[in-house]
Amino acid sequence: MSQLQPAFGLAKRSATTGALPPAKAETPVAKMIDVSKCIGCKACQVACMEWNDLRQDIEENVGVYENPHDLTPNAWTLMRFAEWENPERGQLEWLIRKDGCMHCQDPGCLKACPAPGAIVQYSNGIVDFISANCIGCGYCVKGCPFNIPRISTADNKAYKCTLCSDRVAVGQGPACAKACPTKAITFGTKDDMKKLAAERVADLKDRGYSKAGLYDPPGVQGTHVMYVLHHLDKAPLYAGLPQNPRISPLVELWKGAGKYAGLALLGVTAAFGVVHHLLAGANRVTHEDEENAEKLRGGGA
Amino acid sequence: MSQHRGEAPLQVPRYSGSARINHWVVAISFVLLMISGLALFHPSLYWLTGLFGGGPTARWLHPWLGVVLVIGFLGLFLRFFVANLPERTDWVWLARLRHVLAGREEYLPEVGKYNAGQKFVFWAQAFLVLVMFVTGIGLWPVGLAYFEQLLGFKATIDQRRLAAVIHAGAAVLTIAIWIIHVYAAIWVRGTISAMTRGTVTGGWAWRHHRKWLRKEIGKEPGGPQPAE
Amino acid sequence: MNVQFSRRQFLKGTGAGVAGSAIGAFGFGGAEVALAQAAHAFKLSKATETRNTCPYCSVSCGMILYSRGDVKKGEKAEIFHIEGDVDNPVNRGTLCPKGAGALDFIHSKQRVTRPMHRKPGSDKFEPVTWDFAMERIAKLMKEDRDANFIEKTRDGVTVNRWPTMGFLAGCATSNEAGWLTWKAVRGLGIVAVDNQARI
Amino acid sequence: MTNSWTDIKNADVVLIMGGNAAEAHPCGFKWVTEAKHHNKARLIVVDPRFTRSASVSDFYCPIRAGTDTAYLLGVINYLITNDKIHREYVANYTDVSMIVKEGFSFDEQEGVFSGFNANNRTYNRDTWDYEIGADGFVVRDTTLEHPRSVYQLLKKHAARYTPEMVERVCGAPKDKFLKVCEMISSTANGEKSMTIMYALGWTQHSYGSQTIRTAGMLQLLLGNIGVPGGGVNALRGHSNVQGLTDIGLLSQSTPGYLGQPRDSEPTLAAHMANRNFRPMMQNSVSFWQNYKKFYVSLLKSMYGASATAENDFGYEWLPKLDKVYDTLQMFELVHQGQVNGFVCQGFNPLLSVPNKGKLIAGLSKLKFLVSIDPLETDTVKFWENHGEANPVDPSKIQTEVFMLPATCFAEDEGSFTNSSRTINWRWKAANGPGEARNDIAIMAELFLRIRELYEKQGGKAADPILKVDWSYANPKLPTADELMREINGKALVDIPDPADATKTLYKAGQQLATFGHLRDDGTTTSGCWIYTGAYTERGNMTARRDNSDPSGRYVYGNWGFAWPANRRILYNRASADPSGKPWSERKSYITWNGKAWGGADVPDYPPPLAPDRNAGPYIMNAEGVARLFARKMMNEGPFPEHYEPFESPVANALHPKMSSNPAARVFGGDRAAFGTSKDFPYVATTYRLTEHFHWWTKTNKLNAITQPEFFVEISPELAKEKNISNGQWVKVSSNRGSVKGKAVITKRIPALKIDGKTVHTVGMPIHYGFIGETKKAIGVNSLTPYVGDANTQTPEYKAFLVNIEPLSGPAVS
Repeated sequence: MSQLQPAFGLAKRSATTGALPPAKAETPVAKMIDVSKCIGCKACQVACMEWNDLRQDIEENVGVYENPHDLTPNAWTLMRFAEWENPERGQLEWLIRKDGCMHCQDPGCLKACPAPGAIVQYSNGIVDFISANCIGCGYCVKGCPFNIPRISTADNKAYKCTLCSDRVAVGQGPACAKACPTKAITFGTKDDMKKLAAERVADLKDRGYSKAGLYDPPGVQGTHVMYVLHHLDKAPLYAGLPQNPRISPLVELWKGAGKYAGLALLGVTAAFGVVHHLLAGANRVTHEDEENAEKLRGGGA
Repeated sequence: MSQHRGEAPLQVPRYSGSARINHWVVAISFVLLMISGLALFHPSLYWLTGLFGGGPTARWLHPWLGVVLVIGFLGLFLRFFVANLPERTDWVWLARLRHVLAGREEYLPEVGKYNAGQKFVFWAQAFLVLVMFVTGIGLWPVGLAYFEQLLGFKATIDQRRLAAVIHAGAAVLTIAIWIIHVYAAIWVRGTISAMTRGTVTGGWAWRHHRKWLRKEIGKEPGGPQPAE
Repeated sequence: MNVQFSRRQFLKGTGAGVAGSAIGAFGFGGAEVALAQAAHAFKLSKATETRNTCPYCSVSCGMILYSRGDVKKGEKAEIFHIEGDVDNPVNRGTLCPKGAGALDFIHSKQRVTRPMHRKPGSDKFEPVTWDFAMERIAKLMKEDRDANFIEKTRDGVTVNRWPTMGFLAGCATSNEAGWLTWKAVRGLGIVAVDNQARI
Repeated sequence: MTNSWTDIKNADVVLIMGGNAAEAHPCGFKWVTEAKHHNKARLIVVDPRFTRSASVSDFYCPIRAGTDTAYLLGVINYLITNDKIHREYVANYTDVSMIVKEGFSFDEQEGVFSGFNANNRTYNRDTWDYEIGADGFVVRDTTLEHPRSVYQLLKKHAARYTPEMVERVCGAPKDKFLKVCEMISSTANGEKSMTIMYALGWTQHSYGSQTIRTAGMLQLLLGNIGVPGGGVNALRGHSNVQGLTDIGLLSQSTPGYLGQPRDSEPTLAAHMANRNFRPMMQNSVSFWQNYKKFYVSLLKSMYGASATAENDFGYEWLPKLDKVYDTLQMFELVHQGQVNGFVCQGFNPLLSVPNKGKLIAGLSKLKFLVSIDPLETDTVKFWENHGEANPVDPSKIQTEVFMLPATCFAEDEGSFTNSSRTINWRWKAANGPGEARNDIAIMAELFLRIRELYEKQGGKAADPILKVDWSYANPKLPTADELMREINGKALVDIPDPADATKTLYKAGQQLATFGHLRDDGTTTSGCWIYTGAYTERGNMTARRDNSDPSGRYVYGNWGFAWPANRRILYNRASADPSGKPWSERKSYITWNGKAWGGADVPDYPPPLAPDRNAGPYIMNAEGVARLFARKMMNEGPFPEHYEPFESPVANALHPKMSSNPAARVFGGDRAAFGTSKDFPYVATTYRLTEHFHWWTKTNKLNAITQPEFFVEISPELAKEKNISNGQWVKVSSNRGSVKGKAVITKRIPALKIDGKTVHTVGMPIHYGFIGETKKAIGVNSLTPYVGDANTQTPEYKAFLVNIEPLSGPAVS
């Protein structure tokens, strides 16, 4: 599928050295998930599976509402449920978060990916997996600060939310946003979504959530999937949403400096051999050596 | 040139047939692992996956090659670890590394089957193979699932990330050592026949592993026999 | 005739679907569209749209059924996707998890595709023809009606009821089918008629 | 719903109680989130469980399952004692000033109203009415001081429901209850409005209709009926349960909620004699005076030309009821072996009717069972062994069973009526699978085959069958269009314009535009009078798709057709004050412009009837005003009273001698099956999950993926007490049976303090059975009691007693 190789117009492309031809700057888009409007109905999950023709195996109940129990290659989004007794309000809160790819502006998956063009970032910010180029190594899983991609055991490809790039490409919003009964999920330009979020945050503050805010983490240069949270200061309450996500330093080391240092070390080692050989010449066995050996045998015999 | 007139030089057996097969199994899997690994290590080398028929095959093959290498290396390890146990003279040898590099072996103590450099390669690769194996499992979904079930644990994403970094670092080191190993075999002329024909010349042994030569000659009345 | 109104009237400002969207690619550069489409082809480009109403709860969400083939033109139509109708003032294009999954109802493994009959004491259903089923049911009903129908009470009051037959009407049938059912069951004199209003 | 889904956006306060709209009606619940976002509305949820509705609420107050009447009466008491009622509305639009008959009383010790006969647990309701003056109208005291005025009686009746009593009975902490009262009372002014959304959490009790009445009374006291953003909104279950109820597929009514004839009404005259719609106030409209027009038009639709004035329009042919044949009654008769044949048309009673054991025994006694359904149901396979989920022996069951394949919604055209009475047309997208046929075809063929047998062979009482009008273009397959035209009704002769006799209003055969034009002389037809106007000479109004909102009040009057008369908010005349001006500009809806009523909606009032005529805004009531005092219309009394569920962990705190509803529907044999809190110490409640629809979506893979298996929800306290770990198998048993499920331990089901005693709740979703993609389950109706509401016979699914035990075996990880 080498026709899936064009690097033109893309903002970022995995495992591609050298600068991409400058993309025409397109309007960044974003999906805004207003957790304070979300009722955890899973319409997004069903709409996602329906649109993308995914049918996950039917699991058992294991004492929780998360079904499937985790993201899978066939479940690209998942409602995660957390119960928290808010000491300030004296009320139980059932914090429900739609988990899935955050479409980071600085995507760790893309950084980690070794297969050219298997992960791309369009100029509107959407991070997409191009299955035809994917080799199924799972590096994206390690690169992701949100633990999102999953590798299919059926075809050994990595899968995650595409932000419905197929729908967005024809001017429609993602299937989840379309379905969302309470409009907790909205989709539009990132600027519009930020404005809408500001409106929502003001409303939440009016209702006593003084720490309400927009989750658009700077550690990954912002995301194209954002959350309005009642408790922005306590992101981990929402089923372990990282407070300050960033690409793991280990991944940075691995795919950044490490990559060059490694190649350099190998180069230096090889160069040492060449230089040494030039200077020292071959280490040859001499005639005397052979004679000495013969002598030794004779003596020994 | 180093021969008697019209007479073949003394041939000293160094490696048995099975040892040589074992070595080459490890060597071939190592090279294939190196190529497929490097292909995924840096985008500029991704084209190397073409040698395997594409990225997915390279990705799929790599861990299984690793399994082959680990089993093969275990064989080498069991065969040779006794001969690689450190000796007092190794320190002297190391202290005179300057002379080693200059090829002035007359300044070095007599060496047994392996010199300190060879022992270093042996132990370092043994250690790195172990590290690569363990961390490689962490990067290999199929293998990881198997071992997680077998051992009853669940690797965290951070552990897997750490595994990736260590695997890559260890790979660089192991390749660097491999380069030294290969270079040494080329630089020290007459070495390669040990792994091809199984024998070295007496002169080679006299020059580089005199203590070993003495031992081999002294061992059998009928002359040196292949030994490991 | 059912797709005659602009479907995107509500899009602007409602947040359903794309906020403030225009037709066309959304924030994509030209070549990117080709890549995105090659990677994940937009599956509705050649579909027939039919407007319908969700069969589940009483919100009556508007739905668009996407099919390959147009049944109105006499073609064989296969429904392969369902989405909310953004024109509908109540659901505005949204669907809940039940509605969003209605495709799997249409194609459920449990769909009945031919009349089935279970003989008394049998442990299985056997396929029968419509003709057999209808004839047999009509016969059973007539026999029972003739045996148990009450024309007059002991006091001589005409009551015309058939008390030994029960009929439960499902609440996902149309008003039209419901009306015809009412005429049929009350015409037969069945008194035990109820629906799911209570349960 | 009195109001509409979209109208909820006009609300300032939303009370969700006895329902869980976020889970059961997510797309309707959108209008709550819209009200919160755009109208600064506050959402209150009162529920035994912290539901997904509660998860987005501004305030949640817990309550013990089954004590909602006490809670709401507590709110009413708060409003009256703190003078937080909308005085002008209440004085003018309700019956507060009316004087009740001498002799009416409520015995606070015994817990019964006057006229109770303890021996047979029945009421003589003679005293439950107003005093009628010499002029034939109701006696009133507008000062509200009269001790027998409805206001004083209600005040006294509600006074017992103090916040302390509410806490004792309901387990709702006093401070939380008072906070809810305060939020609710903020709407008692005409400036703001509150809407109430409820569903089966209120109906499925032995006193459910009284709870709903209490909510109606509460809204009247606040002045929240008839106004935008107000109302009492029943969120109905199925897509067309509203329509099928409207269309008369209900034991006791005909299409349009007219009465199905009873034995006591052998003639149309006798039927009418039981229906006195004489106005009780001077000038009141008492719209039901048109009843006979609707009835005769229905009979003309049913029997066509055979219906003549001479034969009472065929009234005699209609079956007469000797009792109400609701679902509970039906299955009681089935269980007694008194029913031989049974048809389930898209219905799965094996799981939806209480006491599965009784159902299996009953179904096994049938001679034949027919299921007309797109899907295999658990009912149609009741005879099939599914291990512990359905442990029957097929060889012992002699019922002959037919499973007929029906098309589904996508494979048929026609209309559904939604919860807010809006009829929406839908179109066919594909043919059904295999040999599936639509319901119309199946019913038509079945009817015609039987009719043919009667024509050929004769038989008992052939006339009622042969006289049914079946003059469709293709009698075997009438079209939906044809049937909707028939439902709407037409003129049978040329009808002159009553305003100008020289003009013709309709030519013979024309579709009628409004039920106002129906006649009682047999010259008009109408299958369902409230649907008249849905298919007129202008075409099929239910297929209209203009979604404009000219008033900006979220009124989509040109979308589909809402009965009656395309009205979107009922009683909307009450949105204006007695003089016809809006209570406030914010809530302006229908006003008097000097000549006529008009505004955002179709007025629920005769348009030219001037305000100074004081006809009263509740034109369907003979009083012209709304009733806080229900007169004789409710079986257990004219005022609501708190009764305990039939299975309750405590005795009634107000009157322990009459703990549960004296008028409830309970059959002798089932009384013995009630358990006590000694053996079954925990309150159980059943409910729906957002991922599933009843017992239907368990056959859909997508829904099965998102909620695959039956489970049992308990609090961490109860789990600890019973040594149950999360995900572990547990057994829940009632006096009628037991079920097995995985434990889900959650803080969302709080333990409550009831009268000083800790009461735990066990929650169970209903959706699981033995057919489908989900894991097999026994069916939670193995536990539920066979007892029904006193007025609607709705089974008591929401509060009963169980015990819970861990089953051995490890918890799943």
